This record gives sequence, structure tokens and C-alpha cells, in this order.
Amino acid sequence: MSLRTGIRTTPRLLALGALLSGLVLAGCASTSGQAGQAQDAADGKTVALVTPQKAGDNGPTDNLVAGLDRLKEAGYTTRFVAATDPSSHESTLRSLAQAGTSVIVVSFSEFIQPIKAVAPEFPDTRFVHIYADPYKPTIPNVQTVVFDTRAPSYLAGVLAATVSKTGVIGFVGGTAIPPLYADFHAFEAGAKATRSDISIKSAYVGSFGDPVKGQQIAQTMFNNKVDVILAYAGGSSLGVVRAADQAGAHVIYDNAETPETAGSVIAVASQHYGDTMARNVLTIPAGTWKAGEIVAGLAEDGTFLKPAAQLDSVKQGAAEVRAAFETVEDVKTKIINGAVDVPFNTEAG
Amino acid sequence: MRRLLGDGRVAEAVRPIVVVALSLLLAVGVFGLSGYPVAGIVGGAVEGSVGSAAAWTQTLRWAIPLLIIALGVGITFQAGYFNVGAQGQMYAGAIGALAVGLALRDGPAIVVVPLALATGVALGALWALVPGVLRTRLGADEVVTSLMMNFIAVLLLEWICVGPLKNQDGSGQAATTDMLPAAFRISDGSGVSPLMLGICAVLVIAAVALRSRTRMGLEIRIVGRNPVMAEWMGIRSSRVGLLVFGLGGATAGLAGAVEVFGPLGSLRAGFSPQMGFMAVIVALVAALGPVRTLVAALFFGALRAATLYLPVVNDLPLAGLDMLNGMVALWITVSAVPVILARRAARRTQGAATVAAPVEKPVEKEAVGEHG
Amino acid sequence: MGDFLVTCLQAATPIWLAALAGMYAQRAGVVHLGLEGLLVSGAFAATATAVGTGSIVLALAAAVAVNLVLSALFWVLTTYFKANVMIVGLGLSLTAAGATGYALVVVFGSEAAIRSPIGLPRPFDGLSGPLAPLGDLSIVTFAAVVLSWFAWWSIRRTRAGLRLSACGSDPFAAKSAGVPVERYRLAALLIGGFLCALAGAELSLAQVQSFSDGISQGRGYLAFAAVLLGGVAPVGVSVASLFFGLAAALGIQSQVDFNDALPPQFVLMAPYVVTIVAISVTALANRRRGRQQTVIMERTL
Amino acid sequence: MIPRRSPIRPATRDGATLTCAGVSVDFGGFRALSDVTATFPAGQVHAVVGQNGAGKTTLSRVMAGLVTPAAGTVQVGDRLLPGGNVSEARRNGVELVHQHFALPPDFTVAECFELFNGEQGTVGAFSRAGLTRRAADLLAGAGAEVAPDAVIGRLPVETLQAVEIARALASCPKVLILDEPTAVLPPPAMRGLFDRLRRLAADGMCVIVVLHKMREVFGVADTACALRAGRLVLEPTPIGELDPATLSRAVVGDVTVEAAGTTPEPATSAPVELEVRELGARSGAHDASAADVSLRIRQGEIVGVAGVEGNGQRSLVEAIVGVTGVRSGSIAIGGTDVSAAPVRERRARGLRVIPFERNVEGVSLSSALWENHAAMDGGRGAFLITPQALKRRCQEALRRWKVSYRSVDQQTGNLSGGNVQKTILAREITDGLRVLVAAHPTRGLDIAAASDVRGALVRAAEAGAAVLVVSADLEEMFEVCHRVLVMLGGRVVATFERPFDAEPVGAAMVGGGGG
Repeated sequence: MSLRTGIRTTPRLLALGALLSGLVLAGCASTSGQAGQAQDAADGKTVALVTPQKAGDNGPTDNLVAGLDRLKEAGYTTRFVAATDPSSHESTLRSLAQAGTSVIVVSFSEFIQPIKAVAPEFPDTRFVHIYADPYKPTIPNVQTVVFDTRAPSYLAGVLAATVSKTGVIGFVGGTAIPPLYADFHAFEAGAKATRSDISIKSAYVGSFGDPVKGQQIAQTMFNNKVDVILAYAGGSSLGVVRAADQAGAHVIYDNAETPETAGSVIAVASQHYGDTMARNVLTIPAGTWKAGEIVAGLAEDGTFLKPAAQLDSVKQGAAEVRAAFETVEDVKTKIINGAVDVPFNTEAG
Repeated sequence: MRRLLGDGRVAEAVRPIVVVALSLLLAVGVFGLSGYPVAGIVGGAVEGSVGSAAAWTQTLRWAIPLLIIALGVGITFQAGYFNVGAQGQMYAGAIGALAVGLALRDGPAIVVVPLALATGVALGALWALVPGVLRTRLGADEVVTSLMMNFIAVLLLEWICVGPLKNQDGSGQAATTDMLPAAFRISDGSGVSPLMLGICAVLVIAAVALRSRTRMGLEIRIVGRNPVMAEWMGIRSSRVGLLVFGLGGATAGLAGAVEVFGPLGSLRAGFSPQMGFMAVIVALVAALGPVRTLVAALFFGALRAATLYLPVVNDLPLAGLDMLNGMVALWITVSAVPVILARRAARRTQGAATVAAPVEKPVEKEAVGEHG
Repeated sequence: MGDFLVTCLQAATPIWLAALAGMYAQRAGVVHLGLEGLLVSGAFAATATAVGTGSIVLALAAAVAVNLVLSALFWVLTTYFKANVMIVGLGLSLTAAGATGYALVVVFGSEAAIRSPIGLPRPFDGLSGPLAPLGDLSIVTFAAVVLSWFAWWSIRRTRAGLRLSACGSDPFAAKSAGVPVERYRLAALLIGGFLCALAGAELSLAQVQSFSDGISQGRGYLAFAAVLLGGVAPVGVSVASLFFGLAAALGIQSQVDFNDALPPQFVLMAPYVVTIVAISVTALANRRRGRQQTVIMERTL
Repeated sequence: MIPRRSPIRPATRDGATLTCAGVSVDFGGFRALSDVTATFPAGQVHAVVGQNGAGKTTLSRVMAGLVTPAAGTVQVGDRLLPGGNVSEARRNGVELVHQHFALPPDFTVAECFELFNGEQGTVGAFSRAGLTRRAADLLAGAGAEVAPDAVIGRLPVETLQAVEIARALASCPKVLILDEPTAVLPPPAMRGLFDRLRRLAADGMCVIVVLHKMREVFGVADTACALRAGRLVLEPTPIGELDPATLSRAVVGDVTVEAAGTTPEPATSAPVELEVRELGARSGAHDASAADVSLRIRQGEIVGVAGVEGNGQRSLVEAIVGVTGVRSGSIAIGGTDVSAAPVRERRARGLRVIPFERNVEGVSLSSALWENHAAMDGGRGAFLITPQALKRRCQEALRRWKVSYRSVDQQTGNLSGGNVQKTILAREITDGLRVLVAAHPTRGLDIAAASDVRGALVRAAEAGAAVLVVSADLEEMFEVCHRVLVMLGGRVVATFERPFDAEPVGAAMVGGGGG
């Protein structure tokens, strides 16, 4: 009897104790957290990068991590955190701030609400938000770097429409999310402006990490007369390149070129995330840092569309691509000086 | 039940602890072997889970949804149904609750919040009843259907976040919905508040009461152990089945609603992707008992807090946690260790005597009831 | 049309082989929810070895070896340690996902993906004319066709297959016939491990020649669905897997054709919805025919 | 391509003597057999008799290599068999025909033959046509009329036995063991089986038959031995040296059996408590549909349903209980039509059940005793329960029924079969009982327990309940029942009143009589 009740009650007591101590500690959480942070942040030499995707994508995340390395060279203590679960974003930011990190860099729009929640709690920590909407109203310790990816998407549309022989071009997105909808609409506008009879197919992989399906989608597109694809699918883009190798088609790629991308990638539409990040963080010791919005677009060389470095390995049409880039450069100038208006539509369809 | 848990209450209580401890050791061993500083990892883990008030907040923050879901999942398992769709049910509940919260954003919190939570509960239950009805009425395997419902819910959530409920602030680039009005939130971003702890306390008490103080709890257990006998007793297995699917879905839906009205404040595509599976593990570690579920949820909440904290202080990759969770699941239902040890001991004492004579259960045809 | 069928086959192949693996296991009386994990581990082992050695043969051998070990572990846990089959299966899937992700970092220093310099051979590469699309198919797809035939032959036309089926259909009868039930289960799981190794290699090395974290993306669970959908029979399972391939290809085609009309999320949902409907319809049909499930599923928790 | 195999095994009819020496078997602490030593010479039919639970099935499984003995050996001819190795036992010519058949339900007959009779350890490719042909030959040789491609799960019980015997004979065994082969057979078929066994023995085979009816033993066997509570209480003895009384005493032991008194006749004016009218219902594959069954049971009356198993008794009982739907006709309890009512409502009206399989339908073996006990009053019980009160109630009931148990928290599966049956009685025979349906209430119980159960049925009737007894044991039914109905092919084909005579009842069971 006693043995049984003993074992039955122990977990209850344990649980109760745990619950109570948790309650008490949780109650004083905010105060003690901030006290610790204020002291550490004074050093001002630690920077943490938080991304919603894991490193190794050979794309934006790796690009940012490379930027982190530049900061390390500049004497910063760096830390990289891949926070793949959106519900952990806020707590991750809070933990970093409480640990005394002086600069927290986050990337992509997933972090808008967490930053809004956390940044005001830690006024001494600087936040740099790469690729985001500007906050209204601005938060004094948050800098947003707005990457205009629509413009290169528009240019990609121009390029694709110019290069396409079949008159059918494609867009492959990672997941169907608003920024990619916006890119698609810009791509479509650029293509239509160049060639009114152009036909545009689009599809979303459903994941930034499923190259297998990316390959199948691209293959289906190539089988449906598409001969140029703008791949905005992160890790899944590699599958698009593989399919293009098979089909002898062309890809405008969103990641860094590698030996595998030779032969089919005609241009890279991407962003200098890492450079921009390093540059902006380094304005802090320089004393020129400012909160609020900073634009990184075509004009600032934050985003770009440029011919592939390995363009010569493309079997057919390298010369045409080069020729097309004259048009692209022309349009680029017009975009920068406002003569061409790039649409911004984050709705589906 | 018996087969899962082995003999005796002592073994029942001790085994999960041993399994979890072994898995932890194994995982730490792997980390050490692959060159990560073991001391740093262990220290960081303790610091991030129970080392400070903030760490405790984190632990509770992750324990709360795990506890809420696992309580319901445990009830479903007790009735013998292997519903692995808690993830989808949580999303369904979160979507429902948020939709109500946003639609009535000008209403009084005292009315809107309960209404929204109730909607979340209802939607979670409905989401679970799809596999539930298919299982009890048609006999369609609930493992497959509830898994598929998870995949569907992930995509539905994504569509909600980029389509009908999309946040229109600024350029509308974030795949999130609008934030709920601050008055509606039942906790701040830390995810812990007296109200939420109160909800948890009520749920644990309700689960204890359901289990040991209601006829329903008794009938659920009987159906789980012998559905044929239950039918002969006048207990409708299929109705109990629907009920437990509904209950499991309801708690998962509530967890989703609580997440949205608590720490998140808005919906984000793909939030808490491992929560459903983790809750299954919590329920199993706890051997389906409500109070033990509380303890297990706290433990896994602490583990989650620790692993989210680890990258902040050292470079351990997140995948390490997934590996650890998997190993716990892999070992948790191991039940024959005492038998095997006893058998070996018996054999040793027997020495090389005549015929090796392991104790064997009678060879019997398994009674294959409705649960096949 | 030929191209479309090729896409179907490519999408179906990993599911197909994994489903055959699940079929063998379930025939022997083991409900195999670890297919997802074996796909991932097979894909990782193959790719990692391909990167390390540059040999496709070694890559396949490594994938097979790793999966045989994991399958044996599955068997030991469920047989000797009497662990619950379904939970061990899910646990295996979770562990494989975590461990491959972890190994990516530890071994290759990348959290997301590694690329392989080589891919699986394509036996009909370079054909012209109407058969040209066949060139896009890897050798594993052709192997899947042969292995399906083999599965049918081994289950339906050999005594070993009969014994295996007896283990799932009525273990007591199997034991009475002198069949070492547990050993047959081990054999079934090992065959499954081998098939999943091929499926994993197809996933990572056939077209994309890279391994990325979580590469199987739920295909193992689709394979499990295909096992049940196909009535745990070799032909049925193959048809069900091809059906999933068709569903995936149709999903892609319809996205490409009508992306304006329907949000892409709903198109992506289609295979899952179809699975639920199909499972329900077969369950209903079986119930109408008054047939009990032939395979004993241990549901005791 | 594939080499043709020789047909299963060369046909020989030489038998071998089977010897058990000091065989003991433990099932998790329970000693099922202790120190059994017996020799069964070739060329004879040996009967192994004993009550249910005496260890007959266990002994036959030890001989066939299905159960590993804790101690002792089994020898065939001069070959010592390794314990618990079916393949080795079969290779040495030992074949076991199971009572409940060991044939995978989704196999065809031909596949079963191949499963059992192919060479061990080979892949063994075959063609469908060859398989069918060989099976057809074997079936014809064994005189079984069944299509080789018939699916096992859809065959009637009688045919299954024919298939099982044919597959056992297909390997030309030296020792053929049959575990209670008569349980499912109507008398003529039984005579056919016995003739067959005699012929096999005459050819030199060693035939061991597990039986539990004296008449059968003296009808077929050359020797008989008896088991009681796991011990061999009578060594194989030539049948000529035995008489039924001696053998009975060996089987039963020295327990004085208190014959349950003949139930007093109910008053003819007593109201009808259970009325079944022109009932049509179907339970499942292994039972005939009940068709056009009508019966009326008054208060205080005990009505028996006799019949060879599988002739619709289960369909009838399940329809009355409510777990199987009523297709046509009606069922009324206490004058109220309950044809469409759920089980719960019928129980609330006073229906109580002792089901066919106590471990499947009667109790949940893995639940605690008190939980099984409390499972009963579903429906009427309040939503809230007090475990302590339920446990106390359970304790009282179990004490009243003299169940030996340690604690009401213990798992039901730890009790012996008789005690489990008594926990069911303790649960079902309570206040409010108006209709008691008892299916095989004494199956597997020792004499004393069986007598207790019969007494309980009689007392229930005396207290005013209407009792329906389904049983395979005619003697038992003749003892307690006022009327006995015989079911054949789902229909009631005859009704008998006291005084009963076994001959016409037996004839009716196999379609030979009318009434």
C-alpha cells in the first residue's frame, strides 16, 4: 500500500514543485533578463545572425554567413543561429539579447513581428533586419535594409523574354509566399513589356529544400515549351538547374554559381546580402549607423541581375544572352532613374 | 497497455526515466565524439532550461503546448487509436481562433477571447474527426489519414497566411497574418502567464478526473484494451472512438489557439513544426497518465528550451535535438528488458543443463478484434 | 505525353520502392512506419559516399549497408525488446532525419545540402525518336520495374513468399508449419532496407545529385499509404505508387497550366486529399465485401 | 528454368513410436504439464483424455514441437527431438491437426498445402497450375471435397478440418496427433473420421487423438491415457483393460460431483420474458445466418440451444445481445421490442450475457478486476464514478462468488480460466437480471467450477429469470434445461421437451430428425 501511494504521489509532488518554482522564476524573468543584458552590451563587439533557413543552401543564407565572416575579421565575436521554427523566433531573439549580444542581424520577412516585440525591450541592442519592410513607426534601435528584389526580377523577365525562342518562359518559386508573388508579378511585367506575346508559366515547389520536386517541376515546364526559367527556389533551384542540363534549356539562378551550374545558368539574379550586412554593421563602430530604412536595390548594388560567370559554357545562345544584356542594362538604367515602374503586388496569381 | 509498459508500477515509473537518461547520454556521447565540447553543451543546456528565471520561462513556454496536446493525445491512445495528426489539429485550431479574433477585433476581450478559444477547440476537434469518422465508420487506417491531414493543414496554414488573412502592413511581404489586438493576448511574447498556467492546471485536473472519476474514462480504457468486450458490455467502441478523436483534436486545437493568443499573437506559416510528434512522445513517455504527462511535458519543454538556447552560446546544430527526440521515441516502448535479463540470469544458473528452457508464453492465436 | 509519363515515373520511383519495402514488412506482420527514415538514411549514405569516393557502386553499397543495419535494429527492438512496432517506426524516421542533418554539419560542415559529383547511370540515355524520354530515367526506375516483378514472383510464386505471408496473415499457422516467424520478419525488414536504400539513392542521386536536409519530404509516409492502398499486394502496391507518381505529375502540370486559377497550396494538397479518399474508398469496399483486414496489426498501446 | 521438385515426400506408411519422457511445461509460473512420461506405440490409435485445462493441448503441442518443454524430451522412433522445434518434429514425421486450425485465413487451400508441405529452407518456386494440381491430388487422396483455390477464410468449419487433416496426411507422417477433432463434427462425420484413423493405424501409423468424451474414446482408441491438472494420472492402457467408470474417475479425480438439482418447472402462467420472432441475423464468416428463429422463454424457464458449432447459434446470441443487427423479425425483452435498441438499453432492461469466448467478449484480460466488474452498468451509471466504491462492490461480488484473487487492482489475465468465468458471473448475475443468455457457460471449467456455474443458472431461473443456454454439451443441457431447441444451418429444426433422449437430439443436430 505504502509503496504504491509513494510512487503515485511522487510525480505529483515533483510536478507541483516544478510548476511553483517555474511560476516564481517566470514572474521575475523580465527584470533580471534586462539587467544582465545592459552590462554585456557595453562591449559592443558581438554580432549574431539569425536566419529562418539552415546554412548550406549555397544561396542567401550562405551569403549572409559569408558576411558574418567578414565581421569576424573586423574583430567581432560572431554567432550564427538557424531558427527554422517560426514560433522560436521571438524567444531566440530574446535569448540572444539577454546574453548580451550587441548587434543582432535577422534576415527575411518572417522576423517582422518578433522584432517588433523584442527590440523595444532591449534598447541597447542594435537590430539589423535584412530584407524587410520598413517599420512604421521606426524603432530607434532597428535598422531595416529593404532589398528590392522586384527590380532584378523585372530585369530577369526582360532577359528571359528576349532570349526565349519558344515564347514561353517559366517561374519556379520555393514556397508560395508574398515576396515571391511580388517577384513573379515583376518578372511577368518585365517579360510582357519586352514581348507582348510572351507566355509565362509559374509553379511553386512547396519547399525551399526539395530539389527533387524542383527538378520535376522544371522538367514539366521544359516539356511544355518553356525554354527559360527564373528559379527562385533556394535549395530547390538546384533541381531546376539539373532539369535544364537535361533539356538544354536556360536558367536564371538565384544562388551562387558552382561547377554544377555551368552549362545552363545564363544569369544570376541575386542579392549581396552578406556584403550589405557587413557594411551596415560596420557603420556602428564608425558612428554612422542610423535606425530606420535603408534601401539596397539595383542602384546600391544590393540586388543585381548579371550574366553568369560561366556563361561561355552554355551550349547554345551565349552570344544572344550577352546581346540581350544590352537591353537589360538599358532597362536597368530606366528603373534606377524612374522611367520604368516596377509593379509591386504581393497577391497570389 | 501491458505489453507497452511491462510489469508493475515501479517498472512503469522507472523505465521512461531510464530510457530518457540513456538517450541523453547517447546523444551527448555523439556530440562529444563529433568534437563538440561536452561540458559546454551540458552547461549550456542546464543554463538554457533551468539556469535562470528567463530559462524557466522558456521551459514553461514550450511545456505548455506540449502538455495541452499530450493530454489529449494520451486519451486517444488510451482508447487504442493511434492518432498522429495532432500537428494538423493544432494548426486548424490556431487558424479558427485567429480568424475569430481578427474578425471581432473591436469586440470586448472578455467575450472574444473565450469565443476564439472555443472556436479553436471546435476546429481542432473537427479536423481530428475526419480521420476519426473514417476510422470508426469505414475502417480506414487512422495512421495514414491523420498523417495526411497534417500535410494538408500545413498547406492550409500557409494559404491562410499568404491569402485570406494576410498581413497587409507595408508591402505585405511577410507570410503572417495581422497581429491580434494586445487586449486579446493571454500572455506576452514570453508565452507564460498566470492565465495560461491556469488553463494548464484546469486541463490536468480535468484529465485526472476524466481518467479516474468518470465512467467515460473507464470506458475509454476498456475500449482501448478490448473493444470486442466493450461492445458486449454495451459500450459503443465506435462512439468512444469518435469521442477520443474529438477530445484529442480539441486539446490540440486549444493548444493552437493558446499559441496564437499567447506567445505568437499572429499566425506564421509552418510554426512549431515538430510540436505534434513531440507531444506523441511526451504522451508515451508519460505512459498516458495525466500527472506524468505534466512531468514529461516539463522535461521536454526544458529540453526544447535548452536546445534553442544552445546555438546562442555554442555552435551545436539544431539537428542534434531532432536526433535526441527520435532516439527517445525509438527506445521508449522497449518493454522486455527485465524479462530478457531475468531469462539470461535463469540460463546462467541452469548452466549447461539439459534443454535450454526459456519461459515461454502459451502459443495462442491472437484475438483479433475490431482493431484488427 | 512521353515526357509526362517520365515525370510520373520519376516521381513514383522512390515511393514505389519504399512501398515495396513496406509491403514485404507488412506481409511478414510488421507495420513499417520507418520507411521515411530509411529513405533519408539511404539517400544520405549514398550521397555522402558518392562525394567521398566518387564511385556509384560504393555509394549504393553504403546506402544498402546503412539501411540493413537500421532494419536489423528495428527488428531487434521490436522482437527482442518487444517495443511497439509503430512507435519504433516513427522513432526511426525521426532519428534518421535528425542524425542525417547532424551528420551533414559534422562531416560536411553544411546545414542544408551537399552535392555529389556523380549520379546514377541512365541506361537509355541518348535514345532518339519517340523513346527519347526514357533516357531521363535512372537505372533505379528500371530496377523498380524488375523488382516489382520480383516482389510479385517471390510473394505469389515461391514457397518462401508463402511462408512470409503466413507470418503476417496467421503467425500461429506459420509457426505450426515450421516457419521461423521472427527470422522471416528479419528477412522482410532487411529486404525492405535494401529497397529503401535504392529508393533513397534514386531520390538524391538520380536527378538532382545532391542530398539536402529532409530530402524525402514525407515520401516515406506516402509509401506507407501506398502499402495500405495497394492492399499489401505486390501488384496493388506498385499500382498505388504509380498512382501517387501520377498525382504528383498532374499536380505539377496543373500548377504550370492553371496557377492563376487556384492557389498553389491547394494544388499541392491534392495528393494528400486523394490518398485519404482512396484509403477510405478501399476500406469501404473491403467492408462491403465483408472482408476483414488480412494483416494483423498490433494496436495495443 | 526451375527444377521440378519431387512431389512432397515419398509415400510411406511406416509409423514410429512416440515417447515422452519427463515432460514439464511452465507458462509464466503456471505449471501446465508436470513430469509426463508416456509411450505411444506405432500402429495404434491412442486417446489422450482429460478435462479442459488438464494439459491435453499443451502435451500435443510439445510433441509437435510448438511448445518448448521446461524439462523432459520427446522421442520419435529412436530419434530424440529437439524441444520446441516444429520443423525438426515435422521432418521426423510428427504432424499435429489443431483444434482451431492453423491455416492462414487469406490463403487458398492449395497455398496452405504448399506452405506446410514444401521442403524447408528452400525458396521453392512453383507455378499456379502445378500448385493447384498437386493440391487437387492430395485433396482427392484424402477424400476432401473442396476446390484447391478456395480461400480458407470463407470455408465452413467442417471443410477446414478436412483440409487440415489432408495437409497433415500429405507429408505421410509417422505420428499423427489430432487435438479435439470431434468438437466441430456432427456424429456421422465423426464416424467417418474414426474409421479413417483406424485405417491409418492399421497401416502402421501412430495416431494420437485428444478427446474428452468417454463414448468417443471407446469408439476409436486402442489405448487411453488421462491427464488431470497437468499430470498423467493414467498411463496409456489398452482399452480392453478399461471401463468408462475407471476412465471417468481418472479424468475427474476424487472430487464428489454435486449434481445440480433438476430445475423445477416454471409456472405455465409465468409471463414471457424473452421473445424472439422469426429472427434473421448474421454474425460473421464462421457462423451460419440465423434464419426464421422463433423462441419464447418464460420467467423461471431454462431453454437450451443445441447444435453443431457454426449452425447459427452465434448469430442468434449476438442478435439477442445486440452486437449484431437484426435483419428481419423481432426481439422483445419483458414485452418491449428491443430489435433496434443498442446493447446498453437491452442490458438496462435486464439482459445479462455469459459470452462465447470469455477472454475475448467476456473480460479485458489486461484490465484490473474492478474495471471489468464496473464495465457492466454502462448507461445507467452516473457520469461520475467513485473508484473506491466500485472496488468495494467488486470485492463483495467476487467474495460472494468465491473467486480466488489477490486484489481487485490485479490484472484479470492473472486469474485461471475458471476464476475468470466466475468474475463474469459475478458481474452478470446481479439484481435486475431478467434474461440471462449463457453461451458455453462451463467450457474449459473443471468439474467443480462447472457444477457451480450450472447451479448459478438454475438459481437464476428459480429467482425468476428467463435463461437461454447455448452449449455443445448435451448432458449439461439435459440436466438444467426445460426445453432444448436444435439449430441446423441457422434454423431451429427441432424442439425437445423433458424427458430428453440423446439419440433424436443428436440426429436432429446433423439433419436426421424432425420435431
